[in-house]
Amino acid sequence: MAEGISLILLLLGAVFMLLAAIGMVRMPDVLTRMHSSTKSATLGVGLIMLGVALAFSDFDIGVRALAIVIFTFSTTPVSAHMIARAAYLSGVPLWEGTLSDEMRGRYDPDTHTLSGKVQSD
Amino acid sequence: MFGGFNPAPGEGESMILALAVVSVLGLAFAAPWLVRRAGNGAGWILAILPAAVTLYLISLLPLAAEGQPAAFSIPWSPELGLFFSFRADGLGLLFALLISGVGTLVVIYAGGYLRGNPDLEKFYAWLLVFMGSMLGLALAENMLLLFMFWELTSISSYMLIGFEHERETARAAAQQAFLITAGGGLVLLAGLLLLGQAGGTLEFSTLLKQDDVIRASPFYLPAVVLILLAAFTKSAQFPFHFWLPNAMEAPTPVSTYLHSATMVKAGVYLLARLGPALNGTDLWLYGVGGIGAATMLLGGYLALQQTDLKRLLAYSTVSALGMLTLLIGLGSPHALQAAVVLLLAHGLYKGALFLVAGALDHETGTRDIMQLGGLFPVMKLTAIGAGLAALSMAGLPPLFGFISKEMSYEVALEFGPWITGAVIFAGLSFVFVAGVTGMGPFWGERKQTTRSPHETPPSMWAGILILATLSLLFGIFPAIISAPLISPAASAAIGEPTDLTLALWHGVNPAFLLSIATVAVGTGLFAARQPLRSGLLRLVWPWGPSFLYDRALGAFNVLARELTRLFQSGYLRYYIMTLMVVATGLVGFTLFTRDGWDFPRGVTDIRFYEVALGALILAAALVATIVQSRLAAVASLGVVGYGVSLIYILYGAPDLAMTQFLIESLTVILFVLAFYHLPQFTQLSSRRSRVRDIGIALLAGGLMTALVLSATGVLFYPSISDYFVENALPLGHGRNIVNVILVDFRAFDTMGEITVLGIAAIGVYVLLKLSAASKSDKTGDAE
Amino acid sequence: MSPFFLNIVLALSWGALTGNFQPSNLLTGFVLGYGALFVIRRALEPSDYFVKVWQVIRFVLFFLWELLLANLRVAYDVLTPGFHMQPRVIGIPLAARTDAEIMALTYFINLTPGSVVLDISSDRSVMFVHVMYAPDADAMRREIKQGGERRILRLLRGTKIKKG
Amino acid sequence: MEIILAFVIGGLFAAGIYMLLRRSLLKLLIGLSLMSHGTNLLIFTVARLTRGRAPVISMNESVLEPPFADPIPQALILTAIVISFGVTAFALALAFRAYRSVGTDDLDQMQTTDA
Amino acid sequence: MNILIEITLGILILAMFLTFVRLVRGPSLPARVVALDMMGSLSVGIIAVYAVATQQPIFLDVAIVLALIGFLGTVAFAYYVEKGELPWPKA
Amino acid sequence: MNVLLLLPIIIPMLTGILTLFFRYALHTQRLVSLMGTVALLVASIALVFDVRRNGIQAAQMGGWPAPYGIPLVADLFGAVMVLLAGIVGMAVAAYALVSIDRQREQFGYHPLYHFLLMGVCGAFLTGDLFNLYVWFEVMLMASFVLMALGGDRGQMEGAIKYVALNLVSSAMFLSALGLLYGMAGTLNMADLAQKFSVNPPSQSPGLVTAVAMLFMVAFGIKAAVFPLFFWLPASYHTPPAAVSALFAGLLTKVGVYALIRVFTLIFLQDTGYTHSLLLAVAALTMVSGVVGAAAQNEFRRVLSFLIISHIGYMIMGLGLFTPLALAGAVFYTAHHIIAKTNLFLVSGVVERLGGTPELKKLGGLYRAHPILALLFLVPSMSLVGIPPLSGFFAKLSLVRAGLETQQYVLVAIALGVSILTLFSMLKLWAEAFWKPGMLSEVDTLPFGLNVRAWLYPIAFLAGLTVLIGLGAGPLFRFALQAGEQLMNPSIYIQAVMGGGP
Repeated sequence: MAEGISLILLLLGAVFMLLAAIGMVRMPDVLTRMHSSTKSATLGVGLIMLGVALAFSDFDIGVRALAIVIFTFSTTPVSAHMIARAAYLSGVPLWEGTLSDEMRGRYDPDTHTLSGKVQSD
Repeated sequence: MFGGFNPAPGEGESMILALAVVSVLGLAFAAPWLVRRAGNGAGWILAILPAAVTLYLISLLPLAAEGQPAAFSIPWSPELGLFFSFRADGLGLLFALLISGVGTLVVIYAGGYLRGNPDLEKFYAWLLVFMGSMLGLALAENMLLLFMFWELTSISSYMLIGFEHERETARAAAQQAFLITAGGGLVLLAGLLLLGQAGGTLEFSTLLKQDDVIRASPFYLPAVVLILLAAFTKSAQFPFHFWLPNAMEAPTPVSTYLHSATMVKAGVYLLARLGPALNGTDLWLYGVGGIGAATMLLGGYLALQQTDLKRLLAYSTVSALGMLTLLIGLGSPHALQAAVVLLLAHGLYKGALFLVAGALDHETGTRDIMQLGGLFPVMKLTAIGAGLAALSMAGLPPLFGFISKEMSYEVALEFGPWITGAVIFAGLSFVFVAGVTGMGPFWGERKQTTRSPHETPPSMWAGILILATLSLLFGIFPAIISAPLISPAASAAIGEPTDLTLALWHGVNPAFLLSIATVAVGTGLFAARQPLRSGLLRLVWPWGPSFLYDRALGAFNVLARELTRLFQSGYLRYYIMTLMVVATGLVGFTLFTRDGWDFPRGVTDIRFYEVALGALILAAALVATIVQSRLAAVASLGVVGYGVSLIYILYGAPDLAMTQFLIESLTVILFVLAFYHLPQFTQLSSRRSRVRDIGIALLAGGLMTALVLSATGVLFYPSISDYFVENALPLGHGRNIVNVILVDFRAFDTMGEITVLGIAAIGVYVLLKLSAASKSDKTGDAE
Repeated sequence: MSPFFLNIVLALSWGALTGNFQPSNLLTGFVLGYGALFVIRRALEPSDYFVKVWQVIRFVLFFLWELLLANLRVAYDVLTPGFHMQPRVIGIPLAARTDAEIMALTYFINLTPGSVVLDISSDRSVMFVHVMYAPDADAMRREIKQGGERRILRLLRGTKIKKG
Repeated sequence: MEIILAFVIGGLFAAGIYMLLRRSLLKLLIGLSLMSHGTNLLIFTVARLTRGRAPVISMNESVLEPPFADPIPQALILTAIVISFGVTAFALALAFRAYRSVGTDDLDQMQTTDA
Repeated sequence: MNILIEITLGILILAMFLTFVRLVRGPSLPARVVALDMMGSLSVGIIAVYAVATQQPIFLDVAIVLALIGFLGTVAFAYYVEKGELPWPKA
Repeated sequence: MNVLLLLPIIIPMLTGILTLFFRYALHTQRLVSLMGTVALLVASIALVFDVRRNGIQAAQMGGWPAPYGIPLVADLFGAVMVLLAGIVGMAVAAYALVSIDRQREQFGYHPLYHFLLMGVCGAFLTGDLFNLYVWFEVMLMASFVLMALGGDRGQMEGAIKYVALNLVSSAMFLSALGLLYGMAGTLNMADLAQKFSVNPPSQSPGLVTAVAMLFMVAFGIKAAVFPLFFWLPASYHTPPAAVSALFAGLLTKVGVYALIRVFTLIFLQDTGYTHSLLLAVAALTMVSGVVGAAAQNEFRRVLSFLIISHIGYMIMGLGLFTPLALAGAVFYTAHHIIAKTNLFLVSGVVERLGGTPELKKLGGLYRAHPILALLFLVPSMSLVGIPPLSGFFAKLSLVRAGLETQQYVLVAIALGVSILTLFSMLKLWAEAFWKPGMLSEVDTLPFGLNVRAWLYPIAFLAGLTVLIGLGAGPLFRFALQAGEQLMNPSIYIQAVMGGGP
């Protein structure tokens, strides 16, 4: 029984990763592409690791699978943030469909500071 | 395969013989120190040893006479057939005496001639090296030892010819002489070795006993040809004669000693030495005789038109050498006796004349015979010496020269009209040259010269007078030398013992009449030298071997430059291209023509996702080559790395995959780091070269694929990995076999690997720091 | 002696008692210890250790749910031909002050798909976030502040009485 | 599967050599890296591939039963990878310095040291 | 290696291809960087699935390492993409 | 476990590490460095005597039984090469003390120098092919850094060409290794020899020959044979004289050693094909080297090309493949290492005194420094083959071997190339020593030593050249033993596989 569930989980994880890849290809600009890929990939890995933990049903393996999940969950946001910030600041064009961009013009490249005066509430 | 060269005959007891040679060489090394001590008297002091050697050699004459020559032999490198063995038989002694005798006089003469010259110590060093090696050559019993001294004489002659090395012409002449003689030397080496293989031994004495075996062996022809070539280069025979006149750049003592009396005779000596074994075939007759005759005529003719004293003597020496070669070429016992006599006679009178030329040059500052005249009242002793030597050269009765000419004419008559005509012409030119050099400068009206001449110092005229009086002495009492010296030498040259009694007077016979006639015509020629020189003698053959030599040298340099520019183009990609083409061609050719190609067998089945992974790697590699942005190239390189790591995973190599992933990420980061500071990719090479490169790359890739396919197809032996698997846990106490192999079974590799990393770290540090430091250092702390 | 430390001690003692220090055994020891401490929580000096654990579990559940939901939305968007997203870059005034709080908030926003933190203003007053589905900027702002920030601050600030 | 990998190796070598023949110094480095990947894969493939079983004795068993991957080429490749990494790092530093002193990365400008 | 696992691996490799397409086409560098990062996590996925397929937990160690260091490359790229200009003027 | 086998590797490593610590204490660094080379020489002498007395010495690293561990093997040929490395190492170290500038010493010249020696000695002694690759890499890495140490433009360009081509050669070496392992399942040279010689592979024998060709190309690049030698003239004249002397003396010889080892021990299946190819390569190498030398007009570029030409002779010895020929090859290698290193040291002094490497601008050294002139004459004439120096015996043995195997064309080429070598040497002699020229005023050298301090290592090596010549008898007998040992691998196999702890 556990075997079946783990296989399904693996498949599910793989599907999510596929979605991430498709998102990667279809999305118009870097930032939107990043959303789909990093997030769902992380979820994909999470699911696969769950499947792995179930498949081996051994505590040590489980801990290792958990470790992988924790590492992925802790590193992906950082890299996502870094890439997003880098892409944005290096002037990557946003998708024309972006409704508003409140950060435009606030970044002062030579002093590397971002002015933060409060806008609305 | 070394049995063939059995060692020399045992009775090598007379150590002194070897000591004679070695001591002279030893003195050469001491010479600079001695010269600095002795100052002007150096010539006399240094002459003591050669004189002693001469006396010792004379003491060996009786031994050689009754066929028990002093011999000495110790093994130097028996496996190579080289023995430090000497044997003083008649011929060797005659030549050795000539070397040490004339050598002593030249050493003394040089003391005077080069007095005050700063390089005198170097001169003496090289002169004594030369004398030692010539003695070694004359007395050598082992053929390779002869070759060794042969090459040593070449290098010492290079040093001596280039004595005044500031002058470009002297350097060129020295180089020309050295290249030709050393080239001849190497040819000689090959010849001697072939002869050794034919005769079964490298020792002269034993070799000469197998003359019929040698003549029959297939090696005879190549051996003789090679040896002849070597002898002709050394003795300045026809095609290689041009280096001798150019060698007149050397100071006169060198010209006297090397380029008339001893070194140039080495080739003739070798022919005489090997004569008994090699002559008797028409190859020898026409080869040696023919070239000898040609050289004799050419030398004689060219001598007539020279105006410089030393070049005149040089060409007449070439002619004399030609005559000697001719006589040896004829090979009959009588001819060989004539050759031996001519050898001695020529050594005496030509040596004296050269010394005279040196004296004239030393006193008057010029060697041009047009400006020399009427010097008798001022240089009486030199004039007397010159006169005697000239008479001996011309072949007038009381002198020894007459006896040798007489014998040469007798031999020539035996061999028919052509030979006689040639010898007579040579005789004529001898007489002419004798007149011009011996008589010309001292009689007739006095001409103005740069330096006001006066008598040469004793050290110089002593040599001239001794040689001249010897010619006279041997002429009047030939018996002194005929028994002890000439007949053993002749018998050595002929091969079986002959006794030869020399006599001044052979009665009136055709030879005598001919010689008188030659003297008469010769003096006539001498008298008419002015119109002769301006008229008939103008025509000269411009495309001689000297011209060919220069052309060859020039062509070689041009060829070298062109080839190097072609190959060593400086473009790294051409280097890599040649490398790839050679590797692919060589390995491909071998693989396919020597049936190395084979279809793979026993391979694992194929899974679609693995194929996809392979395709991904290939695609990534392709992108890495095509993409323009360099960081994209790095990214695709990263993908290749990931793909390869995944393949390692799929085929059960976790450690490998982990290392590959780590290294891959690190490499990507490093590449980004480095590439960031380097310029963008630009399309540099032309389309054509890109297509060519693609071709080469595909060929090489295809070859690698073929190799892998055929290697997987064949399994010669089971791998030794089973041992590691069994013993990893019990002995290595580790479960991960790969790790155990790395840290235990093959830990030595890992040690090397870590050292490489350490050095790489130093390297990177040096490259980055030193550049920064060197910038600041230029201004920073000085050396 | 904070209750958490006590709980660890209990777990270890349980391990010692049962004689095997397998991680699984320690885990059961920890749960039992937690139960024991819960029963006698009044005896110990007051701390929200117990409330806290419950809060963490609820937050994790909320987070996973949020993650799944957002993923599904993105998946839906990716699979259907047209683009349904209304991406926007919005600035959110920050209530969080300390590094830990800002980091926690950033993690939360980054991990729930549909929103990525671009940058935080140098004076840490505003956080700029790129969001995928934000028809109305202010609504989105409120949602993030209420949903994510409130929970995280409550979680972090709640327990540290000392900190203001 | 060795057949497919043979072609992958051939492709890697071809790409590597093509990049080596280019005039840019950087492409040379990429070429070298590609070639070393090819070489490592070659050593791995030629020594027979076995799918899945890593040469590791797991905790519960004391001896490894047959169908396992051959550990020796893995050890060799590991050493080779690390060595080629060290050398690549040095080559990068060298390329950087060469660029600084020559001013361009075009290899054709760098022929002053030849005849 | 039952069929389900193979399909999963196939899907993951397909995802790899798609990411690779983005990496090739990606107009800007950050796009390529994201693709490379994606490749990293895809590899983790593949390794994990393969570990299950061959019942070899040893592969998980590789997955752990990869999960950790995969993002280092991305951060390096990010640092440089943002930096933009050269640290010191071109020689 | 014969410790003598391990010493030649351990000593340079320890010295390298020690000198690494005293980065700024230059005097200590120099002292330790010199002591290290002396120790290495002593150890190598002990090794040679040991091998000569009781046959091939073999020791398994880590005590693992024969084909499984990594063996260190010292046969006569290997021991002699280690001895030569020791000699050259000491001479160049002494020379470097006075000639290497302070800045390079602060940036790790001495440690790199000793690591290179370690790599070289390791390569000579190892009995495992992959271990040979690792030692090659150690040696190459050290040489890369030594080549680039100093960082001026010429060095950079030379280093790039040197690094690129050597890396390609290492990649080929590795692929060949992989293929060989794929076929024979082992990397231990003795085991390989045993497997290939006892029952040579039946099907597709051509594959083994193809792999042999790959080995030939890989080692050919390192040994700088024809058409793979382009990196040598482009890079050897760029680093300082001491460094290029060490390279000239040792690096290419390791390539030759590897070629000889591999083609006398393992690849004996198709000697008709492989060794006649070697002969052709030898002839082409000889000619192309000497032709290249004639076109140069810088002191060290001429010498670089001459290295290539003389490598041809060693390959000729291997190609002829008879005990006498191999003895000739061993003797020639020994002679060439000493003479060529010496010539590079002399070129360093000449460049220092003349102020420039260009021959056109050099001159007047014969009158100014007659001792230097004589010391130049000894190695240069020895390389030409003028007796009684060592070169003559080396050439004699090769010519004799050639004649015995009826390779007349090759012998003719060998002798002809000697003349062209003479032509180049005379060009050097006439231009640098005889031609009158201005002398750069620098007569005092760093640390206040005069030229004499430079001449001690040169005199030492020149003395050796003469001694080898005079002592040719026993030495050639020694080389003959080495040749015989190389000719029948069974002794080697028995020593490694059979015996060995």
